[in-house]
Amino acid sequence: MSGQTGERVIFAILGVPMLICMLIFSWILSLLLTGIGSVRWELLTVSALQGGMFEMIVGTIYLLLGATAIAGPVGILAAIYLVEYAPSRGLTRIIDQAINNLAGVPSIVIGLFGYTFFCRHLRLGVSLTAGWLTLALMMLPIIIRGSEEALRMVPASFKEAALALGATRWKAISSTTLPAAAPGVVTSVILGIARVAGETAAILFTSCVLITRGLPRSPLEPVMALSYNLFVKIVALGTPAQKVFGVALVLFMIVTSLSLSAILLRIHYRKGQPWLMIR
Amino acid sequence: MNLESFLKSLHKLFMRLKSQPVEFILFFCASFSIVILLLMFLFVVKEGSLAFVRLGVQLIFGQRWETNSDLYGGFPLVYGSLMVVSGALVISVPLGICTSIFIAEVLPFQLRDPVKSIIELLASIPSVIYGFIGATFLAPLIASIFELHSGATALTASLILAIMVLPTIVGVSGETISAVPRDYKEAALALGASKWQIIRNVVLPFSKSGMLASVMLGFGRAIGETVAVLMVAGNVAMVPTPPWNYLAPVYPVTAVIAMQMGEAAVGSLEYSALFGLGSILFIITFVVNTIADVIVRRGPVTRGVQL
Amino acid sequence: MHRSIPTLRAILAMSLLFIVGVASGYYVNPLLSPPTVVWEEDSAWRTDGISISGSTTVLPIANACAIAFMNKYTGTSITISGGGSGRGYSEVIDGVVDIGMASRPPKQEEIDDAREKGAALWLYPIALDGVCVVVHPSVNETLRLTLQEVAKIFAGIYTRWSEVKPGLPDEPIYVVVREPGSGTRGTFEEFVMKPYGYSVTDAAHVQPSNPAIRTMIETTPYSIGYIGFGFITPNMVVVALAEEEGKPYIYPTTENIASFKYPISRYLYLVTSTRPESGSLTDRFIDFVLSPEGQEIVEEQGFLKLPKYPSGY
Amino acid sequence: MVNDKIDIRNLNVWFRDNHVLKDVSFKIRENAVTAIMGPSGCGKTTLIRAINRMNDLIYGCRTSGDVYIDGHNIYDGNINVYELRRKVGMVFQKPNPFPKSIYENVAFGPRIHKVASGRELDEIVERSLREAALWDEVKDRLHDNAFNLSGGQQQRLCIARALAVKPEIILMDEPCSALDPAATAKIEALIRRLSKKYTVIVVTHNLQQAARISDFTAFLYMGKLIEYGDTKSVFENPHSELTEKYITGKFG
Repeated sequence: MSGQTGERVIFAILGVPMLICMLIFSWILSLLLTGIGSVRWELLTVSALQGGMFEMIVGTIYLLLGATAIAGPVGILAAIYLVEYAPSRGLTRIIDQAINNLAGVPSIVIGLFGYTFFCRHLRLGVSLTAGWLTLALMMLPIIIRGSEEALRMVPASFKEAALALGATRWKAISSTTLPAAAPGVVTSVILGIARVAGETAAILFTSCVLITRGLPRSPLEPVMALSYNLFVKIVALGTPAQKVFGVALVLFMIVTSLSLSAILLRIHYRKGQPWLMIR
Repeated sequence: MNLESFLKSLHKLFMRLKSQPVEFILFFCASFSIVILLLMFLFVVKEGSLAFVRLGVQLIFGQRWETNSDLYGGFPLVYGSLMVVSGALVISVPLGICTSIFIAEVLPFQLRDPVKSIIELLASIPSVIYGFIGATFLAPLIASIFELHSGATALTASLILAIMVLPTIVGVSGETISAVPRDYKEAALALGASKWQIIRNVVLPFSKSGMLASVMLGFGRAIGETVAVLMVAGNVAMVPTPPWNYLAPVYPVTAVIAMQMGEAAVGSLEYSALFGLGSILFIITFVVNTIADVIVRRGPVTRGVQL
Repeated sequence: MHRSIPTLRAILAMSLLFIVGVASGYYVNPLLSPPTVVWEEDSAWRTDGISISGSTTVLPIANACAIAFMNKYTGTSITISGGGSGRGYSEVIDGVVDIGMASRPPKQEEIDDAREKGAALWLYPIALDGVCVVVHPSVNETLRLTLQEVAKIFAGIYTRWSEVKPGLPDEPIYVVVREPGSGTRGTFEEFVMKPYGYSVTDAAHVQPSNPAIRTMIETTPYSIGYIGFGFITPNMVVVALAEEEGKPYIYPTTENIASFKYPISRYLYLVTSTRPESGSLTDRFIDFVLSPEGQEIVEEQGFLKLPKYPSGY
Repeated sequence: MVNDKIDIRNLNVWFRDNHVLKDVSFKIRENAVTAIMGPSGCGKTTLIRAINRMNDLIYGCRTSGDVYIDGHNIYDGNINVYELRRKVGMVFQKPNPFPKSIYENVAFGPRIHKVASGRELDEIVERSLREAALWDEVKDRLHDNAFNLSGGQQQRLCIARALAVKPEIILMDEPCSALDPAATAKIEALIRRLSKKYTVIVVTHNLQQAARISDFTAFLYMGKLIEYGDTKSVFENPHSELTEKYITGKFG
């Protein structure tokens, strides 16, 4: 019995860190929730010129939609190549390595690159397009990794069955493997969006402005975004925290609901795919 | 692989791609990452070349960073980065690894998914929100605990960073723990091993390389973190006195880039020095990621390696 | 298994969503601005747009002015982003923005760069930034210090007043400063601390605003601090400063700050690359900042308004 | 004198909504080999995993009923599960040595239970390997990696590993299904030999094997115990029609 008491002590020691993690999370949540009362929600639909944040919310959504439209297809197709086509292990290995490294590049460096390459070299200027491209670079590795995982989880027998019936390779993949992997692929895309939704450093130099009138009229105009606004107001303008609480909270809610939906989607679909239960 | 056979396989690949348009498109998408990575390195280093040429090692080892007098010595900045990151890792590595073990091996099944999800959510909170929380809640707390005038210190930055890299460490080491083959665990269980004995004798030896990789990845994430650090580190470009004084402000590399990029006139020495710092950062994270990658690959996948 | 490619469908849906989003932007945009009024004297600037970037010190002024301006002239669009003085100059020279913001005069390289690219830099001072060193009357009724002495006090090298100058009380110095990140502190440190390589002592007492510093200095014997010019009261002693030993000691007055005789003073500028065309939006906006209404905003943001509106530019 | 070692009473096991074992009750004789046979999916493995409570570790598994070993109910709240598993050794379908040396594999159990060290441990290792009929083959390379052994040797190593903690009961879950006939024969001989000292329970779907090695045979079908008795009578003279059909190869 003394062995079991010792074990309990060890588990308590191991468990305390987990409790600390949970505490940190609830602490952050409670901090943000305490400010909820002081936020005036009608500001959501009021223009920034009247002190609202309508353009920032829509601007953030613009940035995310555009980046997804670029990184989504490229990422998914890349994942399909890596899982289903990639011929030599050496090449796959190099691409794999590149994706891992791309995922590890600090966002500030991506921002620097975006500024010199998209804004200056490609002459896009500080614009929505430059922001899309920069954010797409950040989303890409997440989408590729997630989609790859989803595709790998689909048993090869699905595809082989279609091949045996005389389907071409692409036809076989697109009619069997892809539908089965679709939930995982969509999850990875949402995760990618969530990852860049609150991104500041990458769009700091490439696509955001503090104030302008209305929404961008063309993809070559700059945009207002929640994260940038929060950052500049606190760091450069020294605005007291209470005044930007609303922005912080809206940003938090957008990002958290995105990633929460991705997590729930994943849990839901793992339960719904019987071949994933076999280990 | 020698060059000739590499070229041969490359040629074969191209022949295949030519005959199959679908495959060609897919290949193009897949190789996109390599192209981007190369471009990134090329352009960041190119913009930094002026500083490398004019300042040389001074950019890394110079003691003073003073824009007004055109002095760009990155040492205090690099030191600040390393200080903040090591502080963060000292806090988050034990926390993260214990948590991942606890979740995978001890926590009741029903609780695993919710707990993992919550930790994953921590990862997705934007860094500007972390900065906001750090600046508005944590810094005053630190100030009052240690009776400082300002809570913007290396310690505050380390704490915030620790929270930010925790999910990375928990996630990656959790993955390697769940990759421990069930066979081994069952064999040990059948011998009457207790849960703790299984953790110590089976799980830990098996997943230690994965855990090391998670620490490396955590390091990579932490050293690249910008906005949150900038908002809480105090941003004073000096090595604290004494050098281990965590209650002094520091000015990490990423914060300098984010703060001064706007100031710098394009093409000036300052501009180039910032890109120089950027390429140093790029190289550091590249090396760390590659090491982590190698560790992961060498890790638990191969059966029959002496543990 | 005849479900056709949901991934492709998802991509299509995403792009569709994107198009709908952008299209709705076009739809919503006009709703954001009130209906266009037919102006009596209609001129092009009323529906024009300009962009501004540069110094973060000037940013709050420009931001507040732009919001006020756009609310007044509802057809105009002014885009502002931060950066820094360097960014302001370079983007004005390159023609990326219409107006730059700067908290310092241009450096020689910037002037050269402008000449090379055929731009003439036009500087419009829009506000003054002067930082006054003040002490509690218990120190002395009049106090004259060199910048180096001030720096040593704030760096904590002098800890008692008697060490600074003979005749001052043998009491510990109570140093009050602003929080890091404050523009006032930035200016002070740039002019006083940085040239000597000092940094503010850990023993300094940090106060979050000009009024807080005012109260602190007024109520604490043997205290020293710095404060925006507009916040000086008779209950404190303003220190005369000399750039170095042997140079004259200068009191911060409007004239001395405006003429830069007082060592811790600077203009904040708006910069254009050519003289703006009269009646253009650029011209109108600069006029607005310099108008009494604009100068009111300058003061609200904690800076000194210009002594008299410069007309010679 | 013959004793009943294990007494299973009204054992039911569910995996989520799946009722895997239905009301199984029987007694297992001490120092004998009991074979459990039946078609795949009938609950054989679940049954033996219930005897050392390995099912506890599977998410969604519920158990009701009692299992008595030497008169103690192992599903009692205050039983020490680790002690139980030490007393009830287990050998798995696929050989699963740890990725360590041969010596370390066998020493693993004694080490974690801290019953021996040094010379004493060496002796335990030697004794266990001898008992598992592996000593002569490996005595010169005890510190080689266990993966260098052949499949049959690996399985015997796993048996030696189980023996090293001095169990009273040994559960074997189709121990020969991954082995070739020669290795199988060795293991079968070993099982016969072990039954002199240990209570052995072997799961198998191989009828001949059950007939060859066991003293008693239980036949499971769809989670129910159809027939149980001494091997001879079960094979020659089955009570149930189902058993007869199975033995004569009509299904399964």
